[in-house]
Amino acid sequence: MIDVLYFAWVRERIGLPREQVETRATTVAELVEELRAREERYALAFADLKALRVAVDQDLTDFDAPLAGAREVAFFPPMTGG
Amino acid sequence: MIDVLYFAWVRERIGLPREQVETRATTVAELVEELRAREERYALAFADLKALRVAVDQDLTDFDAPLAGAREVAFFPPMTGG
Amino acid sequence: MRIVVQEPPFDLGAEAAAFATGRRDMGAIVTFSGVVRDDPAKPLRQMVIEHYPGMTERALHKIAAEAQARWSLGDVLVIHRFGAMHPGEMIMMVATAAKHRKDAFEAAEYLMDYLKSRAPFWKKELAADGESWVAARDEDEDALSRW
Amino acid sequence: MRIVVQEPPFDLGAEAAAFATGRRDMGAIVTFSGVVRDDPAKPLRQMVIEHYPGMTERALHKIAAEAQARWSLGDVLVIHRFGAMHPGEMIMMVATAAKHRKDAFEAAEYLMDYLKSRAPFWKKELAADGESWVAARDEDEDALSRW
Repeated sequence: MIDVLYFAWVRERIGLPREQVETRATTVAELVEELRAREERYALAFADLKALRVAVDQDLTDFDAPLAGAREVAFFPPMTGG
Repeated sequence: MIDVLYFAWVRERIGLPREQVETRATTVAELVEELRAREERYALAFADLKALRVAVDQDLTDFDAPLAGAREVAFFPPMTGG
Repeated sequence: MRIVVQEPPFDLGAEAAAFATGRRDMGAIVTFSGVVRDDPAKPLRQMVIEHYPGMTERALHKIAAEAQARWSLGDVLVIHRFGAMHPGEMIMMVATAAKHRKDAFEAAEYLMDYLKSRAPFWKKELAADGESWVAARDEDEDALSRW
Repeated sequence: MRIVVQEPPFDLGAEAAAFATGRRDMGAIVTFSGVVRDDPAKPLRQMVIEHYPGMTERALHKIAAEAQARWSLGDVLVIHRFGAMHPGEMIMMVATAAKHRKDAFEAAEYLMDYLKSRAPFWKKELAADGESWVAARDEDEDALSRW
């Protein structure tokens, strides 16, 4: 089980801020494939990975990052703070 | 007649902050020559022109600047504000 | 180092004064503050900032620690708000103290550049004609390449 | 634009807050403040700043106007003290307001670089072992070449 979090328009498209996901994905990219296959709203949210960023256990990383031992994965658009 | 002002260590070496000078100098450099010839303390203050800056009528300028029409000439070391 | 992530407004004057007071060993203090800007052509009703609790503080600490490693700094302050705010309200501030102005300026610009595109905040603009997420600007990403 | 040359202390917090307040059209505010720094190896009793009344205000206006011509600025503030001050006291501050942070940062750095070596102020340090005029630093003169 892994906590999956969504922020900004990713959260709005998927329709929830976080959920627990039962997965056997070994990388972020594999997890994205599983999510995409779920429902149209996931497919839409993950349509363009170049428009998304990902953090594993609260550290920014890449889509090919391994998920071994990860407790929390977050998906969101590029940040716009400041 | 022209007002001549001195600041910082130039003022201290010459021993006064300002004086009125009767001069026929047509450039700052000529005025410096006249002042140097006056007394040892002037010669000392003006010993190294590279260590000095000059303003004519409150605008920074060079030692070869003309004095025609000038009311106020000031000599001082490089500025250290901020 | 002080990192604050909060919803309520902060007092720029009081924060700047407290940060600068009594720094006998630091000659240069730089502050940057960001204000919710209103475009007269497209009046803004509100700006809402979403963030990622936990990761936000972690990312800001990392950015501030990196600034302290790169420049000789006496102190670093970062305050960033989340939630709803109106045009004219202060969104965030950073402050740096250093012996020399070059370090204080560069570190503040570094903090801002990284905070803009590496700290998990997202801005949404609520205007009369609807709401929209602010898009990241290529130049903000490009700004990182100079460090 | 506001240029102030004065002997008494000023209130950085109040000045920064007043400068930043209600700038709905300006997203970025940068302040720089300079503090009398004390070197533990050579404790400073006092710093005395001499200036050239008349020319000082003129030079600061010229520098601020040049900054406004070069960058898109909403406002510029310069406050510089003269006379005697103790370690830890604020010597001066500049503030810039702009739509974008790059303009606000660059203009503040420009103001500081020019103010350092083109505004008629001279610093004298009074220490236990005597007094001495602060020498201009080559790097301050070199800093002008980037603009």
